[in-house]
Amino acid sequence: MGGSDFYFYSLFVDIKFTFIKYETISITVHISKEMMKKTISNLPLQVKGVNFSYGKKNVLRNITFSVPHASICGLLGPNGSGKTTLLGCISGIKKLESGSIFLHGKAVQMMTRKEIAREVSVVPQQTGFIFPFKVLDMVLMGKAPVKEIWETPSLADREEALGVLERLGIRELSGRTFQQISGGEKQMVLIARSLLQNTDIMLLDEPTSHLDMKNQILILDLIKKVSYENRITVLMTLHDPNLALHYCDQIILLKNGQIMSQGNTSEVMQSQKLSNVYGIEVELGITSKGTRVVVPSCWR
Amino acid sequence: MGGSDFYFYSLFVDIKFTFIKYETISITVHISKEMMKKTISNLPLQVKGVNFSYGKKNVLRNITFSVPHASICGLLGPNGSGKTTLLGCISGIKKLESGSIFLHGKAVQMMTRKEIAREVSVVPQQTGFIFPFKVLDMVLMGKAPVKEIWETPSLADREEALGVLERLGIRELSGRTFQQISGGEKQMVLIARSLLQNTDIMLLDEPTSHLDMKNQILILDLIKKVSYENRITVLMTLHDPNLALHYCDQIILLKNGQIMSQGNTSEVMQSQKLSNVYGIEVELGITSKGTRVVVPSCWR
Amino acid sequence: MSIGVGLYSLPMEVIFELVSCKLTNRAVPSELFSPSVVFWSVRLPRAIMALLVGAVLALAGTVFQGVFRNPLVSPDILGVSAGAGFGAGLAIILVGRSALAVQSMAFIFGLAAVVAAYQIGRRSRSDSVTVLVLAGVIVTAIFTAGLSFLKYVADPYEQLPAIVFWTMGGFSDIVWKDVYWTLPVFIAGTAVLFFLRWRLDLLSLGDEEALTLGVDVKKMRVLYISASTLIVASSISTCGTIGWVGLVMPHMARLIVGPNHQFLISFASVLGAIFMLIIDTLARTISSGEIPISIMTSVIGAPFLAYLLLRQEESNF
Amino acid sequence: MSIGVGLYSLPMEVIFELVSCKLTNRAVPSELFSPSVVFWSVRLPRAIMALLVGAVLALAGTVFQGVFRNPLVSPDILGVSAGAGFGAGLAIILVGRSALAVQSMAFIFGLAAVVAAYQIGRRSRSDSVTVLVLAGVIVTAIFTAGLSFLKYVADPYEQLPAIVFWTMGGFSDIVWKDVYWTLPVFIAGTAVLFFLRWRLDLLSLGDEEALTLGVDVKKMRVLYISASTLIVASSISTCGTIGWVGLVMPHMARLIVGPNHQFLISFASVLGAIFMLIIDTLARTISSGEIPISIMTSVIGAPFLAYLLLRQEESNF
Amino acid sequence: GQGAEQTGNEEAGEDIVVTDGLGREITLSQPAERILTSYGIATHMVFALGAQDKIVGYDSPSRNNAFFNKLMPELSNIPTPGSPAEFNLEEAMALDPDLILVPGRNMELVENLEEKGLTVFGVVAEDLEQLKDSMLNLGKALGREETAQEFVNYYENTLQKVKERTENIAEEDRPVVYLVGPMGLLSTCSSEMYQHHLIRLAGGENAGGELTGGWVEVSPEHLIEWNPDLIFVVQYTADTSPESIMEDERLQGIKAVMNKQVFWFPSTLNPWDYPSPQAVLGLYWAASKIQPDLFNDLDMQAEADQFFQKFYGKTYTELGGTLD
Ligand SMILES: Nc1ncnc2c1ncn2[C@@H]1O[C@H](COP(=O)(O)OP(=O)(O)OP(=O)(O)O)[C@@H](O)[C@H]1O
Ligand SMILES: Nc1ncnc2c1ncn2[C@@H]1O[C@H](COP(=O)(O)OP(=O)(O)OP(=O)(O)O)[C@@H](O)[C@H]1O
Ligand SMILES: [Mg+2]
Ligand SMILES: [Mg+2]
Repeated sequence: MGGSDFYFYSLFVDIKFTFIKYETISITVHISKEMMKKTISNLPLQVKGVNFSYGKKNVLRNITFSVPHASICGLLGPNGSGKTTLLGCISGIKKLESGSIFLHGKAVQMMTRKEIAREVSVVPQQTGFIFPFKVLDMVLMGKAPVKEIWETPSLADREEALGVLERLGIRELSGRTFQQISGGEKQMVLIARSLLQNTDIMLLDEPTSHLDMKNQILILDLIKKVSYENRITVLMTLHDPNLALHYCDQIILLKNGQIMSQGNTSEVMQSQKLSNVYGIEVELGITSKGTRVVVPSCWR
Repeated sequence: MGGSDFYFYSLFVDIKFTFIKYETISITVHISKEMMKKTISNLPLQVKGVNFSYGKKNVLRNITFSVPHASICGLLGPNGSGKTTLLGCISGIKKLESGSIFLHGKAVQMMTRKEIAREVSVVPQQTGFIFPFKVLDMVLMGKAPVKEIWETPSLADREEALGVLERLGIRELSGRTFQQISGGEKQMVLIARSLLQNTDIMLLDEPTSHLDMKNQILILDLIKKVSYENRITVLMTLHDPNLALHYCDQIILLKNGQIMSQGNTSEVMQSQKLSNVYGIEVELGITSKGTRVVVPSCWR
Repeated sequence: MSIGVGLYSLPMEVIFELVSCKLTNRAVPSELFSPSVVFWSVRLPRAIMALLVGAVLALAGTVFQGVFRNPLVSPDILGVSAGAGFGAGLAIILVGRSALAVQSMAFIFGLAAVVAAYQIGRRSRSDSVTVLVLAGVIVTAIFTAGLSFLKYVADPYEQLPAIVFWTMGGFSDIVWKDVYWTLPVFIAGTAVLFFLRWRLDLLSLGDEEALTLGVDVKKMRVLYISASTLIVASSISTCGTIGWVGLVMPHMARLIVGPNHQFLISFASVLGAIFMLIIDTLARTISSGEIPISIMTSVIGAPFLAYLLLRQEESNF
Repeated sequence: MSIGVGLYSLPMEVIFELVSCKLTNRAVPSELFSPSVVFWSVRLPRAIMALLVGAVLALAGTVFQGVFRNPLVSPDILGVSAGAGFGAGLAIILVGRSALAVQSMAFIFGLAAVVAAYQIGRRSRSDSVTVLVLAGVIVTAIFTAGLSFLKYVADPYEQLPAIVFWTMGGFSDIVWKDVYWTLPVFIAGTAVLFFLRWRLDLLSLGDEEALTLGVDVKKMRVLYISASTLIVASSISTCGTIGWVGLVMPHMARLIVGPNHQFLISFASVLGAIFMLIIDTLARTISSGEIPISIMTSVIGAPFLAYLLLRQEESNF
Repeated sequence: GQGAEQTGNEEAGEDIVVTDGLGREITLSQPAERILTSYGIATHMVFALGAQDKIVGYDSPSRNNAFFNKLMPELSNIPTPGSPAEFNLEEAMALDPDLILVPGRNMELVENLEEKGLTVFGVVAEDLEQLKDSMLNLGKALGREETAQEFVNYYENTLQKVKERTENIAEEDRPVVYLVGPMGLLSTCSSEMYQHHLIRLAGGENAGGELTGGWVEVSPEHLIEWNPDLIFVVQYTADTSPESIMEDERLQGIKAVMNKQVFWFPSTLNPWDYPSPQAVLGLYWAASKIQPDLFNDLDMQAEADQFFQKFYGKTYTELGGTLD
């Protein structure tokens, strides 16, 4: 396995480097080294024993999971269960309290921002802006990680960005300013940026919120297609269990910062487990035309 | 009909006043006067021939509808169809190009900000903040319209606000700052503020976005209950047709700034109409346990 | 208390005696004539003015930062200082050195500058606070240039020094008359701002959201700006431009009690008043020869702000 | 061109003659000796310096407003002017009137002030740009107070005027030496900023979003601040503090070409350079004495900004 | 300090009545014994009148003045309650002065001090006439009438002498003089300044004579165009010296530089170019530089020594003063 060798080598180099520069943290590195022996693999995303707190408030507790290559993993859980925080940890924005996260076998903590951004693209839950950038400029920013620090987007990049907008059916928005489009349109633009970033791993925080039914399907179909064709691994939070049911290969159920259940979609999406996590009665049904749906029991 | 008399009287006064002060617009007023003869009624919300443009971009075209007393009306439509803009027009934030909007028979254009805010509360689609206010302070702001300009919230108001938070199950957030809570929690807080505002009409822009299943149901159940018990009229945009199906009495389907269909939920929520509006095949199904659901056909 | 300290030593018992004389309407014993003057005519009006000016500048700064939703805004962002300076310069050149004329012209031009800025801002297509602030920058620039021009044409021996004196802020010249004339304005403006304090929370949410909560954003903005400008203009026209306090006190207050304007407004005023009194007391006590008030504000205020910044438990920004 | 106009009349044919003499290495005819000095040693370095300073101040202002995501920020928000002023004052008092010493000390202290501000900001728990700006306010206050103190202890006849003179900005005294010494710094700093211009778009999105797009926010911030501070400090140490340009030019540029830093950076520099050259040409031409540059910037710049503000088609803020 | 009114009633006959620079009449029951000055020129006057031992407080800018300190080493222990810009009222009152000398242009301060029952003398000495008046009145108030009279006589003699010789010089015979002001090479005096009149009086033509305002900034182009015959550099200038001017490549074509006519304006002890008691020496010096032929009988060093001996008790040379 050439790939694995390469990673091993690069890790080795990293560790030597670490020994020289940061002697005090050599113990931590030792442990990781032990673990790496086993974990060095092609698994795109591995999360091991992650804990995280805001101040004294413990938000993630001993989170351990991994996402297989080119699969779509849904992260479900009630509000405030720690989904956004977990995505923040994976993309290296939040500093872990303990545990470690590996992207293709490389520890996030040891990667530069740019290395991370070449591996992982993020669609955030919320954004706020000062300057009224044009939509096209916003999307083009997805090219930043693959550019040298002094480069600017090329004409080819512009074409590519317009192509992505085209695929999402919002090419006509390209010249508008980001402040002057509707909520759903903003969401589409952020997804377009993430697609342009063209990473092996995509993290999406409620990508379908603010989207209409058609766009929800368009986006999720596209993600599924991209994931399959380009071998991209997707981890996304969702609130609609129906979407999870129809688009995810894997599901992780989070509650109070702990994983309640994880596995293949069919295993996890069971009424008992969902009811447990959300605290309401949920049932899986099937319509007369054969579509599987998840509905709260109270709607009966 | 005492109520209607009262409104007639107050309109009359308004018009006389208008004649004196703004002679140039007396024609417009005349027309409204004609219309009012018919429209003066207890209808809480009437929208008549509304047009709106951003610059040259026409966004709302000849929108006319009314919402009956104490009913819940869903506003559905694709992204960018003009839902948020329409809500902005109703709450008086956006100035109409033509047409008029009446709240309990009073034209919005002639009401002060405070009068409007006593009639209508709004849950916005998006918010952005500078100062890190506490959640409780955010909620208390809902009391502003009923306070004199120099008043501050009283202890009783605090109790009331805490009560609302309690009802939404987020009382423990009251002392946290708004920036430091999760996306769904923010949404809950904004809804709490709107509930505290305690108006006859509630406008909600995607109230369920960012909410988990339990909270979606909690909120919509609560709105339904409030609407029924306190005779409150609700107009809300939704992207999930299932929620519309289960919680709305009336539905308005918007597309490209035009109303495609409106009426009782059962009339409007038909696969043909929905497919038309969203541009994808949609079907209405029923699960084996008897729950009606709307699903895209492609999920079959 | 601050009125006890100073280079002219006034022991507490003397102050006591002086106050009791005043209260009982007794004549002051002749050996206490000088102390009496120092106490009643020098130290007391000065201390009162320092308290007042500190309070109103901090108050106005807090209000402006809330209204403009920008932590870098200070009360003279809309040009009130520049306008007042120009007015004072004009009065000195045209009318002469009459204190009344200078103060009134400073006051009037201070207000005029803000009105001008507001009118420019209002006429712009995008009616945002940033535009308003830029309008303030424009007006400030024009009036500052105007003042420079006045300095240029002023008589270098008589008028120029008078203009320069005027623009340097300080309390050393304060007499009762100044207190009498500013007090009503201060009280009126402060009362307005105090009563409207809660609405500032709403306004700082953003225009659209404030509108849906029943706040007439434009009207309120005008109200806040007018009341603040009134008190700042009146402060400037008597004590000159005292920088820093209006910018920094709101931050100190916010670091201590948080951003809720309901409490912030009062707290910032009190903090500003105390700060200014301490500063002024030190300024007139520490050295022989007055240390300019601006040095003192920085020397005392900067470390204090740094301390608050470094100490803060959670992010207040 | 601006070099043709001035009090000392230099007709175009004379300039032509002078340039051709230079190019062909001919000796200047003796009747053209004075024009030659005026052209080569007075007017040319001055015009070049005005262009350079205008460009770098506008550039630095644009960068700072992007980095701090605040339209009210100007390049000296982190204390570079105050630091430079203090450094210059210190040099004048300790070393004497050596231009080299004064310029170097100004430069060094300008940088030191920014480093200090950055260190304070970094040490605060909430590592936001607002905190950094407040740290800048602190440092500015301390160095300004320091300068006032230096003025206080300075010899009123020898050192004080030198200090005051130094703090007033202007191009009247520019000689080639100044151009030679600032040019490398300007080129280096400008090149860095120009090459990093696109990342500024990313940085201005906000810290978290920039991070996920692969921008090492802290490192980039340090880079931007360092490069900008370098050029501003070097500009200040030769031409004194020239206000307004750094704050206002970015807005003018943004009103014309929009907020995209890819274009904004270059456009703002060019606009700043042209603006400054016009201003300086007017300042030395219009009246019999030199009009202070600050008056001219305001008189010309303020109406222009107002025009742009009122004209804007769509909201740029 | 007893208020003036109280003493006014007692023995009206012995009252001293003087007029200050603002034209106000000031009544003192006896020569002032405790004086406070808040103005450098006034401090100078007090020294010239030999009344420095009466100073109980003086202006803070004079604190570091080497000349004053040499004449009166104990000066550094005397408080400095103010400057023309900042004035500590309380400290002033605490010092209990009989007479306060303030700049006459600060009307507000004058009024303010009087309100507190203090006796105030507003000093206005922007030209030599006012200087003489002020010296006379101040002399009276300080009980130094004789010295004041002597001083005025010396002044009038000198002025007379210079005027006689220079009055009738034709405009075209007046050398152009450029005076380098406090803000460095490119600042000079306008026609509204004392220095302008000084140059005229000394038989020269002020290069910046058509300018208005105080100290004015000019550009090097002006300087080259004016092409002055002489350049005087005031002692208190920034960043400039005759040497630096001689080396300045931009000025190489100027007559003053070519003929090496660039000088410090004396003196090294105190500037003589503005209206202070020693200003008369400045006039002499300037005349001897501008019109050397007309004043070849003048021994500047001797004149200065004599003047200082007379009014300060030590010769100029003894005090360490030089003329370049
Ligand atoms: N400030 C603005 N300036 C110009 N055009 C705007 C502005 N805001 C929205 N639009 C445009 O107006 C149309 C309607 O926008 P609106 O926000 O009302 O849509 P919406 O139905 O709420 O969509 P969504 O479901 O995505 O929230 C869209 O095409 C949008 O691009
Ligand atoms: N900046 C912060 N400081 C302190 N606590 C925070 C902060 N952000 C989030 N929290 C808390 O951490 C917990 C997890 O938040 P997180 O945003 O990860 O939830 P989430 O699962 O994404 O929820 P949602 O579905 O509502 O988006 C919540 O209880 C929230 O209140
Ligand atoms: Mg979340
Ligand atoms: Mg919307």
